Amino acid sequence: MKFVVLQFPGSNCDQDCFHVIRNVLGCSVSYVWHKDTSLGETDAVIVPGGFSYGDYLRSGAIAKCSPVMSAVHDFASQGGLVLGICNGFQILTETGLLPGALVRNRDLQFVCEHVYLRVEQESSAFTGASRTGDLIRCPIAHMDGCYYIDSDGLRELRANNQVLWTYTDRDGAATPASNPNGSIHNIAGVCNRAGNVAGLMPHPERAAEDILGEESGLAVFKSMLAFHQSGKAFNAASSAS
Amino acid sequence: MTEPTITPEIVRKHGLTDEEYRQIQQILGREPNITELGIFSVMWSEHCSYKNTRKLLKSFPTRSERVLVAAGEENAGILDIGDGVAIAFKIESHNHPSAVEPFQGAATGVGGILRDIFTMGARPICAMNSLRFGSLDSAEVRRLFRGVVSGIAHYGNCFGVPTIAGEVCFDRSYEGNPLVNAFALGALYTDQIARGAARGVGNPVFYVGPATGRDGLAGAAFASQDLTEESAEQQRGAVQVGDPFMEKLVMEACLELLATGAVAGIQDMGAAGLTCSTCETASRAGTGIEIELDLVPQRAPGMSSYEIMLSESQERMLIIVHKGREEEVRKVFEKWDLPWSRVGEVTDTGQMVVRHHGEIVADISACRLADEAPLYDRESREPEYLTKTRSLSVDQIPDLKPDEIGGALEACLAWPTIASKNWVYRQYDHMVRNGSVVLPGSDAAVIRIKQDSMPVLPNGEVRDFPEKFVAMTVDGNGIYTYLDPYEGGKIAVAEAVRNIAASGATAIGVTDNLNFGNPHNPELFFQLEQAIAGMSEACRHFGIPVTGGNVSLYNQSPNGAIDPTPVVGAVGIFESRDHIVTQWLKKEGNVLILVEPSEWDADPWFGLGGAAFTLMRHRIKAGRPSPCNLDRESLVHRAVRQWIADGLVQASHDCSDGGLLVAVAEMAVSGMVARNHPQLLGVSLDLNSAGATSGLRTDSLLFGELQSRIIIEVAPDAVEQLTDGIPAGVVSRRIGVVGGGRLDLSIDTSHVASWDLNSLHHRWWNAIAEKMDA
Amino acid sequence: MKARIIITPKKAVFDPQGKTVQNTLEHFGHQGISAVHVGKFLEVEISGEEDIEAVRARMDEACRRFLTNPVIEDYTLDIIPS
Amino acid sequence: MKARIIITPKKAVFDPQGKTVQNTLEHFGHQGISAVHVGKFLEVEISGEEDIEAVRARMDEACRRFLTNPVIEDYTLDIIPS
Ligand SMILES: Nc1ncnc2c1ncn2[C@@H]1O[C@H](COP(=O)(O)OP(=O)(O)O)[C@@H](O)[C@H]1O
Ligand SMILES: [Mg+2]
Repeated sequence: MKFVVLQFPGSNCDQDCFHVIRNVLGCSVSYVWHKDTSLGETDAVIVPGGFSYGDYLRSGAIAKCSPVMSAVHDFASQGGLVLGICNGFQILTETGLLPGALVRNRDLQFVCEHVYLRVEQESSAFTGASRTGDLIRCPIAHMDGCYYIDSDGLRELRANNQVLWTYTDRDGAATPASNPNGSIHNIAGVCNRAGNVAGLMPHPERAAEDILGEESGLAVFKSMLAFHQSGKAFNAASSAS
Repeated sequence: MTEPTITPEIVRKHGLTDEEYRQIQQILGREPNITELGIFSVMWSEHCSYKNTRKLLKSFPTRSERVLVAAGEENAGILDIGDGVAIAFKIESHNHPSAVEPFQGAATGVGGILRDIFTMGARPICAMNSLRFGSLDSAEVRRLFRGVVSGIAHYGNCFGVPTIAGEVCFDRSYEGNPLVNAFALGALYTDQIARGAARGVGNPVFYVGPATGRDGLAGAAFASQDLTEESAEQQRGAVQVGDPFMEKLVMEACLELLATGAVAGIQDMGAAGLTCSTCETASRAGTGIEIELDLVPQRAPGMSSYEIMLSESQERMLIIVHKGREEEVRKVFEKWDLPWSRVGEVTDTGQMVVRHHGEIVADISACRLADEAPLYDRESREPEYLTKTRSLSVDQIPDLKPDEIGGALEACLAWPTIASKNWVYRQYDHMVRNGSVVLPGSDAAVIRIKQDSMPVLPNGEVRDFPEKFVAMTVDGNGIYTYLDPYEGGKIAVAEAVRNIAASGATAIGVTDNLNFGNPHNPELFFQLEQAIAGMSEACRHFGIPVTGGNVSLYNQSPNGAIDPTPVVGAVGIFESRDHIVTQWLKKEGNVLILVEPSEWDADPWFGLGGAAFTLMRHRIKAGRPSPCNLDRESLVHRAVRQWIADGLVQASHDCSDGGLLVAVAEMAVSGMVARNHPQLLGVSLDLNSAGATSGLRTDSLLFGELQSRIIIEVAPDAVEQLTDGIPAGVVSRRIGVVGGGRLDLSIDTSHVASWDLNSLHHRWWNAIAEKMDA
Repeated sequence: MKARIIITPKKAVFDPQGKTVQNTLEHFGHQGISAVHVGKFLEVEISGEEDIEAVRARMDEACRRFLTNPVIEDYTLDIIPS
Repeated sequence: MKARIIITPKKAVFDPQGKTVQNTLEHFGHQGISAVHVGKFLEVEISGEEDIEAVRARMDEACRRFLTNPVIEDYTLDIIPS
C-alpha cells in the first residue's frame, strides 16, 4: 500500500507520520508539497499535525487554500482514504471534507498529555483493526481541539455512525473529567458520511512504537492497511461529504 | 536627517565609560558618528562582549575528545557522539525581556536559542528551560509565570520542537526579576558543521527573514543594565515579537541550503542583530564586510542607519554564499516563500563598512570591534550577609515532632518548588518528532536520535547509523549559591551530572547560564567569581567540558539582587537503550536501596542549611548547603551506572530538593506519568538503618539535603548481587519495600507516619494549578 | 480604503474566552455583566483608487472563503473610504 | 448597554498574523493591499441602567488594567446605549 503525507509550511508531524508508516507499518510513503497540484499515485493521504501557516487566523484556515487541497478533494470524492491528524483534522473540517469545527480548548491552554480513546465502531476503514470498545492510549497536543457541531449535525453524525473515537477514562467511560478539551460528547475523531475521510485530534503516530512506551495507536494505520488489502472500495458517488 | 553630535551625555546613555570612549576614538582614529557609537555600545555590552566575566570563564574546561566545536568559537558548542553523529546544544537567558513582556520575552528567548542551534547546521530536536519566579501568592508573579510558560509553549510548539525537561523554582528573591533560561539541542552529522564566518572575498552576503523594524532597539545594551522601574517603562516600546512559524521555515530553508554546499558562512541575527552578525562573521574569517542598508528589507518607514543596525527583529539570518551559486540560494528561499535580499559582500579590507543612502555611515575594523572589547577585573569582596547566615546554628531551630511528620511531607510535596510541574509541561508539546523516550517527570529526559532527527544531506543521500539515546537535565540552586557561592556552583554541576547518572547515562558535556546581580557591586561579583570557580572544579573533576553558555548580569529588582543562580544544562549518552531508567516505582515486592558515600565531610547543619524544608517551615535562609565531596559523588554515580548496566536497577531517583523522604514519595507518586503502565505504588519505608543519618534530628533525617545520594529500586533477588559487588567508598542501605497503596514510614522500627498515596499524589500533582486558579 | 471586519463566535458555540473575561471582570468588581463575547478584528488597508462596491464584493468573498468559518463564526464587514 | 472594544497590535509592533493573512490575500489575487492588522474584538453586555460615562470610565480602566496588554496593544472603546 502506498501513502502520501502532505507538507504545508509549518507542518511538524509530517516526519513522524512518515517514520511510522515506513519503518513501523512497513508501507511505502512519500511527501507531497503543498504547492503541488497532484498527489501522484497513492492509496491514502495523511494530513499531518503541526501549525500550518502558524495557525494564524484560525487553525487550518490558510492551509485549506493551498493548491494541493483541491487534489485532496478530488481524491476524496473518488473514494480515496484521507486521514487528518490534529492540525490535519482542523484542515479537513475547514475545507468541509469533514463536518463540524475545532475551537479553542475549554481551559484556553495548549494541552499535551496522554489520553484514552474508545473505538466507537469497528467497521470503518480507520478502525477495522480494532474491536468496538477497544481503548487506544495516545497523546494529544493542541490548543484548538474542542470539537463543535450544531445539534442537527450531531444527530446526523450519530445516525450515520460517523463518530469513530471518543475520549474516555482508563476504564472506557466517557466522563467530563476524561474530556481534555471540552469537545461535544467527548468526540475525539469523526469520519465523513461515506467513511473514506476521517480526522482526529490525538496523535496515534506518537503511540506506535515500543520505545515510546505505547503501541496501541498503530491500530489506526493498521486498519487503513487492512482495509486496503481487503480490496474493499468506497463508492465514488457516495463519498462526497 | 540631522545627526546628533556626540556629547558625554550621549556616551553615557549608551552605557560606555569615558575610558571605553577613548578606546573607540583610538580604534577609529577619529570621533565616531552616532551609528558607530551605537554599534560599539551593543558590541561592547556585557551581553555581547562578556567584558566583566570573560576572564573568569577562562577557568572552565572546554576540551574533551568529543569536542568538535568548543565554547566561544561559534554560536553553540558541538560534541561527537559516535557513528558520525554529533550534537549541538546551548542555553541562553531572556530574563529582562521576560520581565517587561513575559509572553513575548520568553517566546523570543526560545526563538533565539533555536537559531543558535540551526546556525551550526544542526536540526533542533528538543528544548528545555529553567525558570525562577517570586512567590505564587502574588498576582503579578502569577501573571509573569503564566505569560512566560505560554510564551515558551507558543514558540516551541509551533516551531515543532519537543520541550522535554526543565525546572521551576519559586522564591521571593526573584520577585520583579524572573529568570527565563532556554536550552536547545540539535543533531547533525559530523561533516555538516556550519561556520559563522564571512569567508571568500567577493562572496555575496544575503539577508533572509522578515523585514527589519524598530524591535528591541538596544535590547543588548538594555540587558546589561539594572532593571529599575523606570527602565522597564522606557523599554516598553521596544518589545520584540516572535514568529515561530517564520522561524520554522527559516530553519528548514537554511538546512536545505546548507546541503547544497553553496553556503560559505551563516550566522543568526540575535542580540545586536545586523551589527553583531556582520562584524563577527568578518572577524572570524579575518575578512571585511560591506553592506548597503537600502537593500535591507524594512518594515517601518524612515528608519535611520542607527536603528537598522541595532534592531533586534526576530527570525533573521545572515548568509554568505559562494559567488556564482546565488541561483541555488534563490530557489530554496522561493520554495519556502521567504523574504530575502542580497545586502552586500565580503571584502579584504578587514573593515566593516555600512552604507546608507549612498553614504558611508560606519567604517570600523571588524575584528577590533568584535574581539577587542575592554576586559575588566572587578573588585570582589566576601558579602557581609554571609557572616549573619553563618552565625546561626541549627540548634536554634526546633526539630520536627513525631506528630508533625505527616503534615510536613504533605506541605513539602505541595510546596511549588517541589510540587509536580505538570501545569507547566503539559502546555509544552513534549512529544512532537517521535523521539521523546523519557518525558518530563523523571530525573533526566531522554531523547532518541534517529535518521529523521538529522538535517538533510546533499542530493537526497541517506545515511544509516544506530539510533542514539541522549539524556539531559537542567539544574541549579540559588539558595545554596546565596549561602555558599563556591559550593552552590559546584553542586549545580554535581546535581545535573547526578540526574544524568541516575537515568543510566554518562554525562559528556554541560552548558551553563550564570544569572547574577550587578558586577560592579564587589559582594555580588564575589558570588559570581566563587560560583564559577566551584562549577569549574566540578566540571574538571567529572572530566566534562563546558561547551558554551550565557551570562546574565544585573538581575536585580528595586528590592535588591536575586539569589545568585548558576544554571547547568547537562547532556549524557547511553551505551544502550536498555540502560534507560525512570524514577517511578515499578513492582510490588521490590526493594528500595539508598546508595550513598560511606563517609561524609562535616556538616554542622546536617543537610538542613539552605534546604527547601528549612525555607518552607522556618522561612529562613541560613547555614551552609551540605558540602559535596566530588570524589565520593563520582563513586556513587559509577556504582549506580554499573548496576544499571548489569540490569539490576528498575527505578532510580536522586535525592535533591526536599531530601530523602520527598525523594521516596516522588518515586511513589510520579508513576502516573509512566506511559506503558501508569500506576501509584506504595512503599514501606524503614529508616532505622540509614547509618550516616542515624542519631540525626528527625527533620534532617527526613528532609535534609545531603549530597551524593541516589535511591534505586531492585528485585529482592538482586540485592545480594548488588551488595557483593559494592565498590569501596559507597554503601547501599536497604530502606524499604515496594507495594500497597500507602507510604508507611518507620524510624528505628517504630511506625511514625502513614499516608494515602492518592491524596499525596493529589496534593503534589495539583498544587501549582490550585495556586494559579486561585 | 480600509475594510474592517468584525468576527464573532456564533451564539450557540461555547465561548470560553468570553466566559473567562466575564469572570475576570466580575472578579474585579464589575457588576451586571450579562455576557461577554470575544471575537476577532481584521483591518485590511487597500491602496489605489477603486470602486467601493467592488472592494466590498471582493472582501466579502475573502470572508466567506477563508477569513471566517461559517460553522462557528458570524462577521460584519465595513468598507471605509479614505 | 454594550461596550465594544477593538484591540489591535501597536503599529510599531510586528504582527506576523497580519502579515500571513496579507500574503494569503495577495496569493488570491487581491492587489494593492498595503497592510493587514489582526486584532481582537470584545463585546461586553451590561445590564442595569447606569450612567454611560460611568460605564465608559469603568471599562476604560478594565482595558488598561487587564483586557489589553499596553506593552504591545492599542485599543478603542465604544459604549453603545441600549
Ligand atoms: N519548566 C519545565 N519544563 C519542562 N519540564 C519541567 C519543567 N520544570 C520541571 N519539569 C520536569 O519535572 C520533573 C521534576 O523536576 P525537578 O523537580 O526539577 O527534577 P529534579 O529535582 O530531579 O532535577 C523533571 O522531569 C523536569 O524535567
Ligand atoms: Mg532528580
